[in-house]
Amino acid sequence: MNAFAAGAVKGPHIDFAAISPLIALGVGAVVVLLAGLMRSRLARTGVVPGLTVLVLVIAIGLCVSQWDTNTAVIAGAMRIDDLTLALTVIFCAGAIAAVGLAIGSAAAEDAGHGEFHALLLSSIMGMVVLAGATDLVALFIGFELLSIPLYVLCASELRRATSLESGLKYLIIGSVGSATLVYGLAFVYGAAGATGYNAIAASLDASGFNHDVLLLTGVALVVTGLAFKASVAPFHQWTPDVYEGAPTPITGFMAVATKAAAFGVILRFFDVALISAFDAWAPILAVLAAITIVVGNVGALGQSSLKRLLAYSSVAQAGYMLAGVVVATKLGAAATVFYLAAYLLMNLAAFGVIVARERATDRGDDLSSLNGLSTESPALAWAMTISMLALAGFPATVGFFGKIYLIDAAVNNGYAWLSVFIVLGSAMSLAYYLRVIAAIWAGSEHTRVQRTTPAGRPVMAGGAGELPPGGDAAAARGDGHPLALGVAVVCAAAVIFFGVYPQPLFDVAQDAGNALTSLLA
Amino acid sequence: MAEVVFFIAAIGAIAGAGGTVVLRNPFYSVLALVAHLLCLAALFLLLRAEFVAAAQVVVYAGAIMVLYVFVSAYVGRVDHSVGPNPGPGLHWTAWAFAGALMVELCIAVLGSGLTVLDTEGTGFFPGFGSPAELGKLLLTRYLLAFEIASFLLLVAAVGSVILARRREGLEPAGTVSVTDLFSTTDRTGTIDEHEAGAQLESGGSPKR
Amino acid sequence: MSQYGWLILGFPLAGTVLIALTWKRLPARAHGVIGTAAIAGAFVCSVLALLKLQSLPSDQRQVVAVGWDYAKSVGVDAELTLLLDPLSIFMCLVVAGVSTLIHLYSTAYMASDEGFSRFFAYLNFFVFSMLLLVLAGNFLVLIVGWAFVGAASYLLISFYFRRTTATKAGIKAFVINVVGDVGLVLGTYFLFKHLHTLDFVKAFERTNETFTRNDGDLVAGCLLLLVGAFAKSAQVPLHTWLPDAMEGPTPVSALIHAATMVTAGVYLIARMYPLFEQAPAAADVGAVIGAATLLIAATIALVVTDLKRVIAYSTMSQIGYMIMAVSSAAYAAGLFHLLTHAFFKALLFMAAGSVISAMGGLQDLDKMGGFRKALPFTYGCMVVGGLALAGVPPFSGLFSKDEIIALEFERGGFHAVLGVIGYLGSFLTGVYTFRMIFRAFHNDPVPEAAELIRGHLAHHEVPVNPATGEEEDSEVGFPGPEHHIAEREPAMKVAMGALAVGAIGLGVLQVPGVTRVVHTFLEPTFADSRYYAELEPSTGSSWIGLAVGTVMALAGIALAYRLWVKDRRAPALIRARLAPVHAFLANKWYFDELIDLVVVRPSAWFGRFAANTFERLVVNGVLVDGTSGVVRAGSAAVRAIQSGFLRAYAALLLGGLTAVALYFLISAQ
Amino acid sequence: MTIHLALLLFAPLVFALIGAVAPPRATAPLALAGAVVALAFAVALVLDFDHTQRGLQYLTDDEWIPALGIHFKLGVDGLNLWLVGLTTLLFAATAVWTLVRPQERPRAWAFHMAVAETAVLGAFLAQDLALFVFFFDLMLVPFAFLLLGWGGPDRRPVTLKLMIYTLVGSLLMLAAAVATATLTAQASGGSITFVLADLAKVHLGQGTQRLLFAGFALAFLIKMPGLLVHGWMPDAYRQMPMPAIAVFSAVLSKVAAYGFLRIVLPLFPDATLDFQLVLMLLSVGGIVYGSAMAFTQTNLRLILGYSSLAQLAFITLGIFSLRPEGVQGSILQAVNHGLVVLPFFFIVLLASERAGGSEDIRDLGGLAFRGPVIATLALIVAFATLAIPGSANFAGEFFILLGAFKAYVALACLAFTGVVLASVYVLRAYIRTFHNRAGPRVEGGDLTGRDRLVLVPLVLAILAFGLYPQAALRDGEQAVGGASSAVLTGVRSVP
Amino acid sequence: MSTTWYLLVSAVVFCIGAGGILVRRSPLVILLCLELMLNAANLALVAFSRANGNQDGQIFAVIVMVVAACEVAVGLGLIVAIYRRKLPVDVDELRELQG
Repeated sequence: MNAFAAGAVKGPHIDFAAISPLIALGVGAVVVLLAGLMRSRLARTGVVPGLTVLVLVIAIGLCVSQWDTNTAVIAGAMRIDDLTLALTVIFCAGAIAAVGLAIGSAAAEDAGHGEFHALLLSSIMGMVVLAGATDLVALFIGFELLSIPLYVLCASELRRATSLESGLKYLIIGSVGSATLVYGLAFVYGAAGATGYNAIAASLDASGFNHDVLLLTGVALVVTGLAFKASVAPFHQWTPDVYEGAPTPITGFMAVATKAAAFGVILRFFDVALISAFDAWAPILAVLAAITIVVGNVGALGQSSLKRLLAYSSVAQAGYMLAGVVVATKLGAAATVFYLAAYLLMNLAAFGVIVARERATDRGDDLSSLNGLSTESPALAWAMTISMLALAGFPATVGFFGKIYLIDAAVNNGYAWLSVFIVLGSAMSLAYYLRVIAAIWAGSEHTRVQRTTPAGRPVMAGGAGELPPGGDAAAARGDGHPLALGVAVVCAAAVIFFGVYPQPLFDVAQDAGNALTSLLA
Repeated sequence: MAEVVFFIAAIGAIAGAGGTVVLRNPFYSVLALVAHLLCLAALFLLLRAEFVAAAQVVVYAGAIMVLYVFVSAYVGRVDHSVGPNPGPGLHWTAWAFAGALMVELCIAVLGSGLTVLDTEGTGFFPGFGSPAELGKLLLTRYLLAFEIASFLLLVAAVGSVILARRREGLEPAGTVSVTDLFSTTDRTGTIDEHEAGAQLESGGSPKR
Repeated sequence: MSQYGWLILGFPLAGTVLIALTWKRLPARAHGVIGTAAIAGAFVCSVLALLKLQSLPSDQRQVVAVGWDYAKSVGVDAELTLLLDPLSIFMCLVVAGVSTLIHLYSTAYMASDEGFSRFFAYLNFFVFSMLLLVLAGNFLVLIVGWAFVGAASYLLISFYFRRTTATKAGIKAFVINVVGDVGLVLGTYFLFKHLHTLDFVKAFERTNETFTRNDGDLVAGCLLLLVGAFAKSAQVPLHTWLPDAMEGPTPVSALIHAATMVTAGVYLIARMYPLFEQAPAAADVGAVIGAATLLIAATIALVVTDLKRVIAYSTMSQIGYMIMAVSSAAYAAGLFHLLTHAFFKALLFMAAGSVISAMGGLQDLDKMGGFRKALPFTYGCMVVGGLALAGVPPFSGLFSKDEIIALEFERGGFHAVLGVIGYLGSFLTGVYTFRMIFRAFHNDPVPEAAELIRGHLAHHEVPVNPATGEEEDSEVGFPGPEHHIAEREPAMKVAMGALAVGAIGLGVLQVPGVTRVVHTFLEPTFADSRYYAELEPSTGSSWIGLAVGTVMALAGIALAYRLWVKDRRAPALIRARLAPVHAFLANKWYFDELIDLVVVRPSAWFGRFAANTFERLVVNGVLVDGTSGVVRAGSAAVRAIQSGFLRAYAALLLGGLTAVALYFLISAQ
Repeated sequence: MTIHLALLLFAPLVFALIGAVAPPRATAPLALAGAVVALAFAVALVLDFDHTQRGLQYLTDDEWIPALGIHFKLGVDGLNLWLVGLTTLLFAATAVWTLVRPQERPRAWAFHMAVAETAVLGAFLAQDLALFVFFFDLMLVPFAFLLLGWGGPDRRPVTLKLMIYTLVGSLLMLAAAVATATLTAQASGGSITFVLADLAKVHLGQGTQRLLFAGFALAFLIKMPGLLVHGWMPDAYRQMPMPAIAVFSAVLSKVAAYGFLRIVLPLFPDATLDFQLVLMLLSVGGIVYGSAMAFTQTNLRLILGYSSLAQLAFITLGIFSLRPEGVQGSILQAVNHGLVVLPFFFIVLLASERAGGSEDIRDLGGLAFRGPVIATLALIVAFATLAIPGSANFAGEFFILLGAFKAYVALACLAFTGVVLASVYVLRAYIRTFHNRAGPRVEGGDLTGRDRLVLVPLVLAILAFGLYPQAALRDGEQAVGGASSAVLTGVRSVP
Repeated sequence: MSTTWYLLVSAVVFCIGAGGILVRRSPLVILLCLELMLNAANLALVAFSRANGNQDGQIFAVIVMVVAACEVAVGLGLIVAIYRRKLPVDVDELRELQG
């Protein structure tokens, strides 16, 4: 084994087609970074986001074009399969929305447009690596590539103290999580003697160390590290603070993409590498899921900051999704992916509205900023309403089927009690989702009086995507930011569309779930 | 012989770690950490990880710690403010948790059924841990990690530039002089902020 | 044949609907005509039905008319069927006949009332309901008719709906009647459970083969039917609504609360005779209750001072006789008494109405007196009615009432005791009837009477509620501003005259040893009865009975004359000496208080408990506030932990890690 | 396979969507048109229904979500035929109501109402468990908006309470529904399906059935509302806009009762038997309690609310008598109750309009003098509400109590107290509104011609139904056996 | 020396680092403590690498060092940014976000 004696080292075979989304993102990040150096302000504010979106669209296109590939790439460090591809599409979709929401935001301005968007793309790259990682080292480096740009992005609104605070909190807690994770990975490596998932699984099967104390302690550390990233209680505490403090577009992005990445890695790591220790980790994950559901929903009650409310809600949603992981079946994985996609749509609609309201009112993301929204901007009002109903799991929204799918998965593998937690959690969640809806539609008495005076004015339109006719000044002010409006409306429409016709999403989710061949049906 | 070195290095590493936590002055903490890192490098050598040990000394103890020194001098010590705090309970809880975790980790290590842990390790081939071997691995099996790591460094550099560079509208910072680095009192001196930014950038890519 | 059944029902229903739909378009007078004509039409149809029925051979005098499937499903066989047989036609004749006269009376009596049209609509509806009740061919239709008469009764009792006394009396009557309905329905269930049919004919056919004698469920069913009968017929202890029902206009009291509706219980027991004969235990209960009621009501009637209420208690008492009779298998006697009672009691009420008009709406006997000269026709009618009621020969009441008593003795056993009670009742009847007549018509004329003698009908300046003396809204228009007395209204006179003739002469239908028209006519209905043919006192003993009855009645009248005409200080003395007894009677044996204590107060307490305690503590407290409180506390806790201190977050993270690791350590091998 | 039911289902929604883009003036007529089209469909359905045939008719069956075995399957049989008719009738009446009493923001109002109608119809027509749950949960949403947008001053907390309360049940039902399908698939070894007919073929274990039963029963009881879980009811009744609460009370509660028949009895026969007594006790408790509460209330809405509680308890009692008579009566009574509650609410509205807006009986009184027509119509409605014999309500109660009587005599006897109490509270409400002396602020005249459009057809429907309840009984007869046959066969061995 | 010893040292260092994060309020020192944790991981990785006789752990350790450097860079940048905004460089006083 003397490499020098053997002459030149032969590099691994690289399936460039398979990793093309990754490459696109990497190259895109550099290009965007360079484009940010342009002197023209217009170029910076216009071209850079445009380029970013272009990169993301290309990445999505590449993912879609490769659908149904299932191949290990770069010496087995990653696996490009439908799960990776589906999650990549979710990341990129989330990022497109974030770019849209970030246009004109203080964060992009402060950080510099090129840097801001380059970091965003880098983070997605990390997510892709994380979602596809089949090697502990790739997992860890992907984890960090996902996190470090986000630390910066959270703090990127440098003029706002809370942004910096959130960045620091995220950085420190995140680093503790990383350290815990890497320590756990070390133990897993030590117990299995290998870093590749398949090698680990094979080694554990061969040696019978499935329930060795060293391995399991490592698993405990890994659980903590990953649970932290997925905002699973009791490792969730960074979430509300960071979500509230971070620039809203970033919060939206984090809420959907980071969560998706975390669940991607959790799914793959537990269901591939540690599948033989299933009976050891499944119960504790189930307990964590239950705790998370309760803590998230309970914490969201009484919040007046919408971002904070959504942060707690995202904690709760993480609990729901964990149920899909716990059962360790393809159905469970599919349910988790489905829910992630649903969650993307529901959450981005909400964040779109929040951004629009932050721009339109001086009340920031406070709940009161929504008062009278139903008159000022029916489109935004409906988008927010649909989003809240969907998050609560009402029918005719995609959230309904998301919950059905998760419950199905949970019951199917003997975790019926977890499904009870899911539904009770949903019931609790109504208490805060409805407060939002009530603020929109019932508003304060003041706005209510105003609303009734202009008789015959079309206050509510039939669909979500409709703007009130004419140049109504109040409505125009209410809509604020056209891109935010667009994001909100498109996502809300999608929520309804998939709420009535969810089959395409089901197909995608099933493909993604089936990619985990180590699992039972 | 190896045992003696191990114990010296181990005690040094633990002491360094303890010192990092216990010492009041951040500057001394940094120095304690440097000591810890050096001891750790020794342990690495005992474990036949030559390249890692070397990188530890050069990159970590050398480059990264210098950054710390600069920044600690820049912002000064802060451990004296008496503001709101989570309460004295946290102190005890902290050590209780840490202790409990240590006990658990020790149980894990000692209770493991892995027989190989009780040995010095399985056999290894010549060149184990050498830069060449590691380099070969980095370019073959760990190519992805390697490339991503390089990208990560770029990202970190960009990130620290974003965070630390001067901007209009944000109040100008004072300047830091080199002498202040060794000051144990409150921050009195300053460093040229442009220089600090440059340092940060260079510190962000130690391997490049 | 069956078309007569539908026509009998159709006329009054059409009358109701017509009046209701044209209430604004036609003058009120026309509604009086329509209403009266409709009932007259029903009467004519009844007569035609009677003729048709009599033309059939006696074993075929039972015609079932089927309308349509009403609720025929999963074993329940409820069709809309009418049963035309001698019993139902007999009842139709009584109801339609008396109703026609009372409608006629009402056209004059209610003439100035704003609610004239409404009154006739209600009254027609009542007659329709009553006819539906008596023509019903199965239990369900019977129950429908049963409830409809209750509803009509409610509407008419609270006809003067501005009076809270009237609305209170109405709801009381209705609720007690619903209790009766419930008894009826539940009784039906007990029977249906075994008979598997609701149809009368089928049910009665199956009774003897299905039930053994005094079968538990049969007795339960029959007792529950009795509850229905008691509630409708104002038998103890479900009688308290009847005196209050006198809040209704006087014709209503005459028609519903004297002549027809209240006798429905009698009809029911007679109709259900196959059941009661198979469940003699239940029948005995009926007989005893009937006897108790006749006595209790008679004693109360001795002290009541409200003119209409005296007659009301007398009604109760007389229905007690009837219930006692039909429960003792003296069907023909009971129904005969029903017939005569309808006439003389309606007559008494009409006469009372005339007196009340003369008093300007007041009903208090204490304020009356000396109307004999002012109201000669009324007085005559009153006396005729009174004598018939008391049972003085040759008036009709004697024959019917004493036939019942004779049959009780004939039955023997404890029924003999009931017979004795019957005679005691006769005596009391004489006393209270003539107490009323003497106090109203004899002695010195009160101012109203004196005025009337001078030709002027008294009108009060401000209309007041006779029950409470409370002033009434004058703009309301009902009761009408004018009053009508028989002496001035031909329609009233005709109606009262016709009734008086009946009260005097109907006795001839059943003179012992001479005629037995009613008995013979009803025979086909009771063909399967165990007793109908056999239970027959000898002519001699019947005449002895009549003699005893006459003596009792005359003794009563004599006592009344002595107390209220001759020695007018005596009543006060007696009252003073027997103060507790008087108080007991004046308070109507404390039945209202008893019901209040046993039923109303506990219900009200339960309602208050539910509203103030249970709803607050359990439904809202534990289940709503409790749950939300727990959640809220959890929320507070979560947010308290979310202190903003980074180090605390890290601590929790570490703690969580420790816990998770501990779990894995434990689960490791 | 026909498309009729899908057309019926979506007619209101389509018209409402057109109305949302049409000029505002056209909104109310379009909404009415949608409701009337649905009504016409339903009437045709009722007329065309073959009552001799067992099983579903006018079946619509398409795969909706193959991944989960969810079908878009609609069908009518004796259980839901008349409820569909009732729903369309009452929504049409409400549309007329809205026409004569225009609401603020008519477009939004019409839209929510149409969504509500579609959802309710969907729940009645669904023959797929997931579809049922879908519509069952969906129908709450428009009412939340109606309450939020048009409700009384406390609408915000009350919306919250209503939604959370009812959704706790609904979501448990969601979980139970999914669990039913999953466990059935596991038990049968087949692929997952939510089609009710397929689910009913597989027999789940006793313990499983009990848990699932509990989930469904809780949802249905809360929606009704049943005793103990009615905490949302008083507030919601007080705050909801009148037409909305009228429909809510008249129609939505029936979906819950219907759910027992359509889902619980066929799918969980063993558990149904186990819980029979519990449910019957709860029902009797509800009857007594609701009635007692109804006569302590002074607010007319609450009187109606608690009376609905009692009436729904009657319906539950009939269902859980597990006797064909009881079930038959429950279906009939469900229709009847809806038929009387809506006009009753309208009458309350008319009364309050004539009494300075107060709905408290202490402020009312004497309306009959100036409004004899209202009083008469109200009287008919009131008598029907207290189930006077001769009304279809009585026929319903007769069957229900007969069923209960056959199951447990003592419970039937207790339930009869509810009949008596009903007469007390209904007449109390009627008297205090229309009789006695006029309240301090009472003024105004009789029924106007426009209001007649709402009230008269409904009263005529009540009268017609009272004359011929057989129409519904006949159509229900086959289904009563079918829906509960599993349980009813089991019952025969029970004493 | 058996691998266990190295692991025990690593565990002790890890816990010291973890405890240090909880007791120190200067973000700078907290970053140092993070370094301690990462170094503990490195030690464990290298020790396992030796025990298992493959170099994967060493590669991992190198990658961890890179990551540590990146975290430090960003972390220090953040501290500087906070300092420039004249915000307290004390994690206990940065609690605008809470609840």
